[in-house]
Amino acid sequence: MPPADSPHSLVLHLGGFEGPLDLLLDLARTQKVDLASISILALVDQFLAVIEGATRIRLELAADWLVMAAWLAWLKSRLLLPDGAEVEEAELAAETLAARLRDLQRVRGLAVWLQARPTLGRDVFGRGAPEELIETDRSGLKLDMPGLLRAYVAALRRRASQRPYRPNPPALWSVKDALARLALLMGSLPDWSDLERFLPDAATPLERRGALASTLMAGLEMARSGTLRLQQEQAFGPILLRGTERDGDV
Amino acid sequence: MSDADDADLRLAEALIFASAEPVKPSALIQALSEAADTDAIMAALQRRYEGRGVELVQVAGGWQFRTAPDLASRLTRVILAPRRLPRAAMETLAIIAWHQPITRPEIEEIRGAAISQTTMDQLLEAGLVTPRGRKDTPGRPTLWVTTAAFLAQFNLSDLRDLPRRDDLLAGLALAIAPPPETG
Amino acid sequence: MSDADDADLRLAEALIFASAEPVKPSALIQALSEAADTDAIMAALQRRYEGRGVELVQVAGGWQFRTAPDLASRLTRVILAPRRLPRAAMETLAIIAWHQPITRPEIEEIRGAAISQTTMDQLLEAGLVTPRGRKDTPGRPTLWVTTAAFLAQFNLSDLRDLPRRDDLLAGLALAIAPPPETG
Repeated sequence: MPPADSPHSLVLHLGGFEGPLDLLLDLARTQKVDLASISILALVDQFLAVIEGATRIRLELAADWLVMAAWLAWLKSRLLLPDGAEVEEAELAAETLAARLRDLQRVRGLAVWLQARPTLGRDVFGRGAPEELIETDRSGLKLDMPGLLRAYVAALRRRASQRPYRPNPPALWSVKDALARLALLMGSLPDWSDLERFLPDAATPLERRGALASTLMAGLEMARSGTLRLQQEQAFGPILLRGTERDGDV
Repeated sequence: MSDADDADLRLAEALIFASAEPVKPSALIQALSEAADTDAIMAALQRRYEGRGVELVQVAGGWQFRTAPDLASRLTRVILAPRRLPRAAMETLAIIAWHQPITRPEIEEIRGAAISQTTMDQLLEAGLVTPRGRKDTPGRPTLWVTTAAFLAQFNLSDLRDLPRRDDLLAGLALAIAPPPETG
Repeated sequence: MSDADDADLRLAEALIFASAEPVKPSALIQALSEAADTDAIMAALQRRYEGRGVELVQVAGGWQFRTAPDLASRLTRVILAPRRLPRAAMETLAIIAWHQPITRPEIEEIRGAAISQTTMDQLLEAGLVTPRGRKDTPGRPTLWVTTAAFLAQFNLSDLRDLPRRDDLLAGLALAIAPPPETG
């Protein structure tokens, strides 16, 4: 870190500025010359010098700093031209820039003015132990928009800070499970049996429907490979099945 | 009373006024000037408040200001102490407000935490949310929305008056992008 | 002062003392007896506390007791004071205070720099600003205003207590460079 009075001190300080306008205003304020008579032209030179210095030591600059630098370079080139339409345009732009700096200066002034006020919680204090003489009416709700916003942002923050919450998937009867169960039960059944008799116990309707679907799939698979036969007498009627090893009995 | 004593008296007065807990004599001695006669100062301060709307009393081994007991009955009528919603209820309300209509599992997913029945009951009792219809997914979970009372509580004429999520979350948007799948 | 007046004075004193927030004149009128001259009573109460360790001030459109500002340094040795707001937050607050209601892009335009989420979070957390409605322009951006807590924190009774913008331009008149002499 070079000493504060080195030529680079301002450059190194760049990160402390809240954007190009902030830097411009600071340059204007730290002029040795009378603030009333400072010229935009001189200010532009200083700004460009600072930005050039900053880029030379490879300090990363935000894009809007460089946009402002380019714009100021344009402004300077126009102001240096002999009289003409372009100069008028540039003077107008310079006036606008000066007005914006004055606005920002006013805002700074208000911030300083506010800081100088006797501030609650810093210079002056309210009653530390306010009395709640109010047991009578607690029916109302104290709700305010900042509270709602804080709650929302806090909820989203919490989610962002943890792994996404995934509810446990319900344990659904897989086709593989159904194949195993069908193969096991097939031999013990004497004749055509309703497919539903092969279902495992299910706690919820969702689980039951899942098991029905996977058992049907398993039944179809086994019918295709010839280990069982399927039969349904009418649309949406009960689906019957039986093992093929009994075919010889018929 | 000397000027020095008066300065200490003012300081003791301010300190006891601003403290959340009764101020212990040891804390007073530490705060006041070294030469101060703490007992005399507290006696003088207590006399000052005698018969006033506020009195200086010794409680729990310390000094505290209290409103005069004879005024209690007239004061209680005036001060309302509306409840605040607990944090979990406030977060649930906020999520319903921005994401309605929304099911309870979806709220839990956004909060990243489960919602107790108490929390939902608090919102229902306050009339801030209400069920409206069911979602057409397995189990047909109830959908929740905010009520007109919600709008009135927050002084909104319309749900569109809620600040946009983007305005709230400029910096947060990246942070809540889903983490890359692992494994 | 009559006995009746003194009863009202005690009541007003207790009421304001008990409350953590500034007490609105409407609440005072409701609490005091019907014949009470609220203005006269408050003036008398304010005189009573003049020069004491605690004083009666008008902030955020109401009355509040606060410790005397000159005791700040001796009190903060005993009471922990919160950190100051950073400059970016103070400037953003100043812009909202003057230009409210104002959108975030408008604030950024005046500052000539983007506002970080941290800055808005600091102001929101301190309860100094709040969204109020949306601007009727494309995108309907959220409008921001200052809160009663803002007034209370900076000892303002009203937004009109803020200095006028022209009063704060401490000698920074930027002249435009004349075109260089030619020839």
